[in-house]
Amino acid sequence: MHAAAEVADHTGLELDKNRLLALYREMLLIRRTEEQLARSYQKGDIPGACHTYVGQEAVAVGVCARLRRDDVVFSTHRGHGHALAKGVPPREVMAELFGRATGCSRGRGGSMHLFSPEVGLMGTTGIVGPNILQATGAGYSFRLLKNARVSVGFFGDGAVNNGAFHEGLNLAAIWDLPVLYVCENNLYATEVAFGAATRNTDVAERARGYGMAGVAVDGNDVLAVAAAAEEAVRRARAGDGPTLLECRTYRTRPHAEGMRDGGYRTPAEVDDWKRRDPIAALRARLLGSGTADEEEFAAVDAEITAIVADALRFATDSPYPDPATATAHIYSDG
Amino acid sequence: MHAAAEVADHTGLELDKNRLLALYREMLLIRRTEEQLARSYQKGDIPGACHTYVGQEAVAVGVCARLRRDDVVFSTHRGHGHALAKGVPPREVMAELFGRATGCSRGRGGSMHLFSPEVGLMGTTGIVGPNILQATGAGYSFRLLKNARVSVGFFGDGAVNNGAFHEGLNLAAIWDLPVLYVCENNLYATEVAFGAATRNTDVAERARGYGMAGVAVDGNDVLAVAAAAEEAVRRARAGDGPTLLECRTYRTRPHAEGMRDGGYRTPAEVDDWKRRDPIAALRARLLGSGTADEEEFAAVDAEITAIVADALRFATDSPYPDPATATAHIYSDG
Amino acid sequence: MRELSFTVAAREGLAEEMARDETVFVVGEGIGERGGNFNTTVGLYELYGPERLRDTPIVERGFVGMCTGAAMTGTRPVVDFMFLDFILDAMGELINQTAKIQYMSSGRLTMPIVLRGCIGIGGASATHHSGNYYPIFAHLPGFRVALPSTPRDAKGLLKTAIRSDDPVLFLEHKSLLNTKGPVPDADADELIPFGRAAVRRAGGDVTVVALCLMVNRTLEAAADLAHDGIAVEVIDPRTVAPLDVDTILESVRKTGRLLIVDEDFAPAGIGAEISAQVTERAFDELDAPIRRLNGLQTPVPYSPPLEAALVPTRERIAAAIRDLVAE
Amino acid sequence: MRELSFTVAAREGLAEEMARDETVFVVGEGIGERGGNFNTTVGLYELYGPERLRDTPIVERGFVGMCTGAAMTGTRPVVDFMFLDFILDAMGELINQTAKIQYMSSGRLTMPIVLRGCIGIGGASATHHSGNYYPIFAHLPGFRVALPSTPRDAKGLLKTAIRSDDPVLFLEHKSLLNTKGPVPDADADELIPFGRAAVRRAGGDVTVVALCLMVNRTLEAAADLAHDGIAVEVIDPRTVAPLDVDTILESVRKTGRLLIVDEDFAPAGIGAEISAQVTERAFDELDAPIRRLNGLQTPVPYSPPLEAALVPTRERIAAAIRDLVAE
Ligand SMILES: Cc1ncc(C[n+]2csc(CCOP(=O)(O)OP(=O)(O)O)c2C)c(N)n1
Ligand SMILES: Cc1ncc(C[n+]2csc(CCOP(=O)(O)OP(=O)(O)O)c2C)c(N)n1
Ligand SMILES: [Mg+2]
Ligand SMILES: [Mg+2]
Repeated sequence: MHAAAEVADHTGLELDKNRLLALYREMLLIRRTEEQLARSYQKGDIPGACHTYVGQEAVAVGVCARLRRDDVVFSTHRGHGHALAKGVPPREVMAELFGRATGCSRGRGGSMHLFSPEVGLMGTTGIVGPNILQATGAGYSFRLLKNARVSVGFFGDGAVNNGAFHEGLNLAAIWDLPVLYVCENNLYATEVAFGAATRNTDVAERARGYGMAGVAVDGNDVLAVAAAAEEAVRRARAGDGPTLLECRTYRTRPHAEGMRDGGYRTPAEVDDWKRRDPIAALRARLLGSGTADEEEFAAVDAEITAIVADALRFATDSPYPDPATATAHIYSDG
Repeated sequence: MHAAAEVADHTGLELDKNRLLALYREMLLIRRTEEQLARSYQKGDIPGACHTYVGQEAVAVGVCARLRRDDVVFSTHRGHGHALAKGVPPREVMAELFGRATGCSRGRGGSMHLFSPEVGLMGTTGIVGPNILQATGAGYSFRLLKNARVSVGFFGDGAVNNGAFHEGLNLAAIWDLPVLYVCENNLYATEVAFGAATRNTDVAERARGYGMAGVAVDGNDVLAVAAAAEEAVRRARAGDGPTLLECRTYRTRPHAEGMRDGGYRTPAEVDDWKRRDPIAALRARLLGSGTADEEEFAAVDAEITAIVADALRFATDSPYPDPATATAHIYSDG
Repeated sequence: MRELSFTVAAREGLAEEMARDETVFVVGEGIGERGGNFNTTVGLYELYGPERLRDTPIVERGFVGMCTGAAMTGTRPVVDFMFLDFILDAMGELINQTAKIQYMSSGRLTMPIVLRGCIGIGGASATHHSGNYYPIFAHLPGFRVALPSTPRDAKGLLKTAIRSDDPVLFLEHKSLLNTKGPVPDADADELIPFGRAAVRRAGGDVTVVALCLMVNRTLEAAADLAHDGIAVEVIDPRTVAPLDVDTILESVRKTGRLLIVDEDFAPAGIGAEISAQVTERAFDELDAPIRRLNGLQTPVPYSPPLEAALVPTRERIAAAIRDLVAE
Repeated sequence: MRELSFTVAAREGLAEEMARDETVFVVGEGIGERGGNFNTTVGLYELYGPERLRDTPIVERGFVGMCTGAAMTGTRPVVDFMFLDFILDAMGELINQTAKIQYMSSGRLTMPIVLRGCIGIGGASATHHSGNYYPIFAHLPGFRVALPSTPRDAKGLLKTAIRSDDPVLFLEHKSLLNTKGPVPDADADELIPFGRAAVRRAGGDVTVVALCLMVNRTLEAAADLAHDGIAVEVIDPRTVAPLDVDTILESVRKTGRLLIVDEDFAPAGIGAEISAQVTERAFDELDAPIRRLNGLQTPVPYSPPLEAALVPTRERIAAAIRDLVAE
């Protein structure tokens, strides 16, 4: 266990109690929302695919804690956590997966297509790769517009062997774009182990090959993630170019709801990672350092439970979109 | 100047006089053919685009000297040299650029689409990138068929930032495919300097990132190229996986015939590289070491002049393809 | 005859061809030990191992280009895209390389490659997992495109595809995968030829050409209309490249009326092509304008009521047929 | 009015829009100091520098994806592919991202991106530098596709494209680049609207819809036929998405005969779509079958006599019109 002082040192930030509790709160919000989505999926209330973020919460929360509202995020098929961390209201995430008109994509998107440009969530994608390039492009816009905004692309280990990674990172590097590339290395792409997809499983190290900064952190340590993100964001805002941040983490649920979770990884491995749960770890740390006490955590837990229950109610009570709108908004004039 | 013994050491091969002269002869054949193509282009006898290989001859010749006839080559828009070095008859290359039925692609291809599977030239491509992947696939075939054939993909510095490079090399690396990737780094992609396209201009070094062997050689030194190719081919045939071979070289003519050659590079730079001419260098070396004398070179020169003249005559005299065949061979049954 | 599901029938076809020809291999994400996201390869890894059931990284362009090179050099790749949507990153390879190399080499190279993937709207799959895209491959030279609607055709067309020396797209509608139907015994070795349409139901009043899943829906609509005395002839082209227009013409000469039902977008689609060809070749035999019933031209939304608004249903097909007969 | 070449007119349009709106930028290979392989950007680098005239590595997928992200975040990219053929490596980005993001975001994001490239068969450009590909973008939802045939349209359509909040393909036939024609003064700021066809020649005997370069060839053929007393009405749709079928219908109602001339492949092409729509909407007004005259469906060969065999010529167009009038 770290002492409070150590925590501050570790991040290089002034993380006061409120901020530390906010990180905990955000992670818990994601966890509880995902658990509810999983239950709703099992009940048949959510159609289509549903990839949860359980186990990886520290990454989205740690990174987004260092972003401004007008910074932008481009995310993946596993994007609920990024959406929530960037500030999409839980009601809108829940309603979207329920296919309701009140969802953040008005029911057009579902789990893999969350859009909330109002808070800088520029979309999640069902295709592996494109968000890396789009994040690069947002960086290009910000550069051209001479504002100090920053763009973040989240992606999995499954994306790093794809051409989009190679092309996108190289472009950002040669033009010093204000982009933060966050690889959530959770060791598997669906059921394919990262080690079977490449001989170079050190993602952060690849940054050097592009001439950009590269950092690897424990993706289950929200403070480590936040510290690395802080540095990368500072670099980007200062015009000093992009960063590749590898967060080593694990998803503790199956690839998608309804899928098996055996055959490709052992129960022991899963259990091992469950013991490194990022939320429990932060809680223990803050308790251990005396930063917060059980009562305070209980209050946060209750608050989150209420928020998720409210989101569920909101989603359930919301109307479906009007079928007559099925072809609206294909073009800007319609 | 190197002594004869040194030459042998340098390559690690038993390069006897005949073989050394053969390397010279091959390079000269390419040079004189290209010069004739350039003249024919200027006269208007060659339509379409024409990218010559002048200055880079040592690469194709050095690599192909270490291949068997049933090994395969996948080449680029700048592919005349690879075709000739792999054994496509000069007549067929010349006739192809003249658009004649006797060309290696029966007039369907032209400069950028040379096919001669009979000698292992599996095609050149007008699109940057695909040949890297196809070379990988030939390696996959050879692996599956359990023969000891080797596949070679040639490409320029312009291709290494493209997704095809990233995806192709990674696949070959993880599956230990018998492939030799030859990057001809001639410092420019059309008029864009390599240093503007990437922050990592050390191509060979990238091999490490894929977990494969990487070697950089002076691409204007045919013996250095042949030696490196020999080692890579041995590795591939033995089932020990692919190699990335970077050959640092220069094209001394414009990107394509009819294009300007100023503005993006200085005359001094071009002159500098002309002084490092691979053909003159080998000649001087073999003269210096007493391996061959002026008379022998004069004989080779005359032979090549005659071959190119014959090829030109052949091309000029050959018929155009029958327009009625314009849609033949789209499918295997037609 | 045995009753098999579409997926099992197709898999049997693949298994038979892999047993027959050891140069056949499969690449894709999760098609090894896992047996494929859509169970396309279940049981085959155990028989043929990782070199012939090759799990890949997520590099659609990469493995399509790789398989193109493999097909040029003596092996017969089957690329399993899982969802066909993922093919789009490989379009450069497919259009400029895979489809053109036979031609460019004057037939001295062949291109025995199968590109299979699941298509179609349904199940709230949303916009990145609902694509059809077959008109693109019918428009461009060099491809064959199979769109089976029954388990028997799935097996027989896949076997033909694997034995073909041309690039073949073999497309399976997700909503057909669990449908069942008769399939000849394994030792029948039945190959369904390309470019031969099947008349699924005979009728003299109106011709309906339906594609893929729409065949089933149209047959249901035709059954409904039979109660009202409307005799619908239902034609399933089975491949859209080549496209068997002769069988359609034969029917239209009899009925004088033609409707084309296609889940995919109308503009410059297969229905447009059929309409144009029939107009060209049987203009005087048409008693009414040729009609098309297509899915709406829009990205596919997720929410079930929006998604349902897109696609021709049994009822909408019946209504369109009724309208056409009344013209 | 001034006479300008197609290339100069289009470049003037780009220059005006770049001056008007500093969020407009261009990316491509050699479009910086070099001024573009087809001189699309000559002189602009000197005015606007490397950030707005951005030379790229050879990463078509990469810069299309990048520009998609840029268009979502406040800037207006113009992607200059040089040859349109190079767009194919970016199809995944374009089809699944660029074209869908407005829809998926319910219109809260816009997608002001122009995708320009040279198309067409000719000059022994061979199979990797002769593509057309526009029917693909007309088939799929989310794109606008401009196919100018005159310098004036090139400028006016490009200006409209750059100001549009939708993804627009702006396609220039290589054989048109040096053609000249009248163009209004720079201060006219003329925008040519999308979806409005131009009647290039009026005539009462037969309607010919011609696309892009074929407009010029058809006008030549029409002039030839006028000597024989055949009055040809020539329609240039100018954009194929949206497609102005109303103007075509108006003409067909008058002539009763329709031919569509398109250099690109027939199957599931623009001609098929026009034919299907006209059949649907003006069946009773047709006096003869609708005909199509297309380039042959084949990879494009290099050798000039093979290449010439592919494409409709003035003579072949005239013959097709004669045949149709005789039906
Ligand atoms: C281009 C493409 N190919 C295949 C898929 C199918 N697919 C969805 S998620 C996934 C695995 C992604 O792995 P990773 O990037 O590591 O993310 P994770 O699921 O582990 O979060 C695959 C192959 C896809 N969505 N896109
Ligand atoms: C995908 C693609 N984009 C653009 C081009 C146009 N182009 C032809 S050659 C070339 C430069 C290639 O440079 P490099 O790979 O270094 O080869 P070099 O010409 O130097 O031999 C470019 C951009 C192309 N052929 N393919
Ligand atoms: Mg992963
Ligand atoms: Mg180069």
